[in-house]
Amino acid sequence: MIEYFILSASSFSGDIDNLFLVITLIIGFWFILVFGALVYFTLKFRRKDGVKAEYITGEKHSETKWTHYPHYAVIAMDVVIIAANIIVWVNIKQTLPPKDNLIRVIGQQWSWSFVDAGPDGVLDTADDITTVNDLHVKVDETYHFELQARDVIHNFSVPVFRLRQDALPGRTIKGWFKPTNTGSFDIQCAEMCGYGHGIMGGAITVHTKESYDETIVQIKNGTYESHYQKRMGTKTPLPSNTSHTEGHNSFAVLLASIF
Amino acid sequence: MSEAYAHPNYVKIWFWLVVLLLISVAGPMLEIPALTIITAFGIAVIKAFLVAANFMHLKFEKQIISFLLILALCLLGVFFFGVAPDIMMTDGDQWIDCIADKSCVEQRL
Amino acid sequence: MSMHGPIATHRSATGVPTGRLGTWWLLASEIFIFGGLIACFILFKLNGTPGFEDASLTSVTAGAVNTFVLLTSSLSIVLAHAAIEKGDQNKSFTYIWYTIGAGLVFLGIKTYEYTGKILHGHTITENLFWSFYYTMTGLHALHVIGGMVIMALISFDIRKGYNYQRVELIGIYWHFVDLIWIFLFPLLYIANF
Amino acid sequence: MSQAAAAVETGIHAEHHEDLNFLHKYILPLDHKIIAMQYIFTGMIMAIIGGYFAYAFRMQLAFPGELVPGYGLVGPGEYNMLVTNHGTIMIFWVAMPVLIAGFGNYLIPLMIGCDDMVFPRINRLSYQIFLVSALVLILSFFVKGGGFGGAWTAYPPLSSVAEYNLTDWGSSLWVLAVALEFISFLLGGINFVTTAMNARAPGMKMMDIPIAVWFIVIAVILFMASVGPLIAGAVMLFMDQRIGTTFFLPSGGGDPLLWEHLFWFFGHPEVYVVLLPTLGIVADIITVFSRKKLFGYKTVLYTAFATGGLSFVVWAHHQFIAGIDPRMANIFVVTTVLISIPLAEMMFSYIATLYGGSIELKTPMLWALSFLAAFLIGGVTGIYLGASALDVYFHDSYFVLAHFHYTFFPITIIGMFAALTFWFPKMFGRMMNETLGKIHFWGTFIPFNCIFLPLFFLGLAGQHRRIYNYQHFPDLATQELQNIRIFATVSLVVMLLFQLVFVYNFFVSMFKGEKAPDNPWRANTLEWSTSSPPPHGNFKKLPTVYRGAYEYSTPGREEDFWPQNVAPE
Repeated sequence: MIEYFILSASSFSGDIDNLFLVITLIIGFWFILVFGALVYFTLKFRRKDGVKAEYITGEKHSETKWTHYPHYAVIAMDVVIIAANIIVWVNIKQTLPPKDNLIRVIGQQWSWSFVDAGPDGVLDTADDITTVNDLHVKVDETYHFELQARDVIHNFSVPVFRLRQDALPGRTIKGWFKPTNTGSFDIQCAEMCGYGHGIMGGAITVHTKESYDETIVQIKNGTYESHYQKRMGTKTPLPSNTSHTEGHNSFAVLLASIF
Repeated sequence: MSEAYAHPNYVKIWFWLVVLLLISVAGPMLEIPALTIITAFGIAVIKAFLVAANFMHLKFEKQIISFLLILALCLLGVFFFGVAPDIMMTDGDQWIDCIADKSCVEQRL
Repeated sequence: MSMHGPIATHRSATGVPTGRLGTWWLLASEIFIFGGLIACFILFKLNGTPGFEDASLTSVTAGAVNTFVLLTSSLSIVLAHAAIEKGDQNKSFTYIWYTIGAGLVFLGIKTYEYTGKILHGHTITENLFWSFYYTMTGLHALHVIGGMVIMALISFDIRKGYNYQRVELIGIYWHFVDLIWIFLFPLLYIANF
Repeated sequence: MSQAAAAVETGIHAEHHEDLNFLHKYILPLDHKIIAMQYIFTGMIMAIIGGYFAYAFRMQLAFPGELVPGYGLVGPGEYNMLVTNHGTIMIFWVAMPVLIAGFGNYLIPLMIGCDDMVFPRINRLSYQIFLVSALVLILSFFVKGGGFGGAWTAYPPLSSVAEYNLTDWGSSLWVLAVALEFISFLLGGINFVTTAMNARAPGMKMMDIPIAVWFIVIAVILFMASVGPLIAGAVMLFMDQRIGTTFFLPSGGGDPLLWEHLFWFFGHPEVYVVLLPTLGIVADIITVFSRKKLFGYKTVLYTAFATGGLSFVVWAHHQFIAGIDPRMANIFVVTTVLISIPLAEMMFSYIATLYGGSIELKTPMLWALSFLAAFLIGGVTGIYLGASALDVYFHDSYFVLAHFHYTFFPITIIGMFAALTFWFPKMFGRMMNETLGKIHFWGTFIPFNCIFLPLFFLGLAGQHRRIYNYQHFPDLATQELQNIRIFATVSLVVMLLFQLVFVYNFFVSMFKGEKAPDNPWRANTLEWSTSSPPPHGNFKKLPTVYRGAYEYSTPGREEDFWPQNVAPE
């Protein structure tokens, strides 16, 4: 169901969408059942003059079966949900498939830095490619990332990949993704990280092999134009009044200046 | 209070507490770490039990109070073991403590 | 038993007097506050966080003397309770003030320790061990001070002949403060490996 | 209780009937009913502040960068401050004081048939600390740098280092206010639990206690057992901020993840702390207005115990992708999904209570039924978020936001209105206007759904939380998504306007409403057996209890209710 709202562009995003569908079907069934019962009882058992309500304690077996049997069914369906979930979770977060490329993602207030290990697949060597707010990856290749944060907690989030992972200062967290669609998409920071949290974004561009090589050449020549800035520029320009005044003449700040 | 129960001999309990204290201080002098743990924390537990049972009259109190306290300690245990895998180890599944292996961004960037 | 306050206070459906039940609930929630701190301390210690070897710098003698002082004060407050049960106001009053005196000795030794440590440069911000050391002992010392103030108030009440049951309540609280110290002592002073 | 004990009670009772002056009656009261009013009114004032904050930041989301009428410009820092304090206020200064402290104070002594709380002075002290905490929080909005803006979860290092959060004193005062509030409710909680355990009316057995009292007490126990580590954590955080320790700073050997654990070990039981009182209140209301015995009293009670117990072992589902060990996540998935089992059973029991009833849709009943309906949505969407693999996508998205507003809004706002409209005659001795009550109900419930249902779809589209302006995210800056945001904002404004109906109805009815009889709803519980409003000391003669709280439509009786204190013939 999620894919109707947003593109599904990584190898595991389909699994997550399917898990969502499975859970939706199960809880949709329960929701309709319970909600239906609630509405039906409310409408059916309205007060009528001279009709007394029934006296049901709900402690005899003949009565409790009406809540207990659905209850057993809930347990059964819980097991299905847990099983389905753990399969997907183990696949996404607990296992690292063999890597084709390695990148390091560093979050800081309020931008993302990306270090691509380059052809040799080792970080901190001469062929590293460093970009800011702009990540370039090749389609259909498995990427491992090492996630770090320089100051506060950030969250590396790529909605089209269905990928989110917190970056904790003091730790290196490993993860992976494998893009399946080309295009240019949003990177978000999905954990409150301070004043500029609302502008902490980036662009991830999934390339075919040819356009990737072309972009790398551009980066090395210095003739490169950031995809992030291009996206920000072509879509909607930043509203000038927010970016300049930053709320200095507002009510609360005014009051604060009195104190 | 008006309820009557036999008082334990408070001075005797105090005497045993002081003896236990001396043992726990003497324990580390043997310089055997395993023994130190036993003398330090094992004796702390015994002392705590003695104080709670006799001085705090837990021996004579309704059982619900003891139940309450044990439940509190169990919940603390849940907290400890829920947190332990993340905080107590320098590397876990899919993450490493980069302070420990000096690979942190602070050091390099 | 004094007869003021609402009727509710004098009911006892559980069989435990209301004041005592309330005190036990207070202690149960205190267990979580100190327990949370101690749990965090142990987690960092077992993690091998740098700085925890400084436990060897704390003075075992001072800690042991303080433990002894607190254990003795526990004895005197429980004797105060035993005295007031027999209706002996003056004896109980004296024992309560012995307890307060022991609390003062405890705080005095604590101050001496703090001064020595700070003069040697072991301030609260030096490393995590000292942060925990000052936080835990400081919070404990606050409990000691609070207990002493309440004890002093109660001691004058019982001389005027009311609120006898409160001697037992402050006693239970004081033993709890003692219990916390019984665990802080090995954690901060003895276990230095 | 024996005859002798009862005689002793009459002896004590004579003591506190003196007339009190205004100061001692309303400003420094010992009477649990007045303290309850203080909590409820303080909570409602804080709700107005929280609602105003919501209005300001929703307007910014719908019309980014434009002046918000009645507020001004909402910049990024202010937006953070508004969302942070909206969350903090609504949970700690609205839900907790109104539902637990307010109605707990009002209902526990009345429902168990005693004259006051067992520790009236501690009760007053806990309100005073609470008031101070509210004032400290409000003060934090006005200090240099503005209010704290690091989300209500206050994850360090953002919350602990002034260079990162840019609100040096704002964040310290925030932590201080929250810690004071916890202390206040700890003291209050001790009082509630002890009262309910010890001060029950003669004859009231464990299984005769109304569900509302049971649930408030369970909630308080959950609170007391979960908040301790966070109080320790708050002390550590405050020292990080002000003294410069490094408990949560990795550069000094600390660990930010520790705070997350401390916070959520409290934070998840906290959800049930506010949920249970409302569930209890709703149980009392639906039985009264359907004239039915509660279906499976014991089952409902045991499910509440199970929920409370389970709530302690699920906290890490807030941290699935926060860098915790992924293997631990599997354990927490199991416990989280398991919590649906007792809550589903409870829901079934409530709905089974309606079966065969004689339902009268008075305003409180409308609120109670709408609570069940809305909470059902909140509950089932929780299953998605309990599944760790879906959390990989939904973490910190609007799906989470919509989910917890579908739980917290019914709990806090709908539950509060249900309780207020139901006990209003008892509190003030006058009836509320039914027509205005129903207008207010529909004017709140329909816009509520219009606000939060669309947000689920924004979440599915990948919109993340706490962003003041989505124009910085091209995938989210489309016109379709913006239209949804505008729709939600307009619904919010409509809902806020309808609250004026309630305010009018509340205050006019308080002074000019029709005089209420002692038992206007023909209910069983003890508070309806005394006069409206109850005098200081609650009962002229303290009641004795003969039966459970839910004997409605008992066969063989002419009346369809059978109050707990009426002696059998």
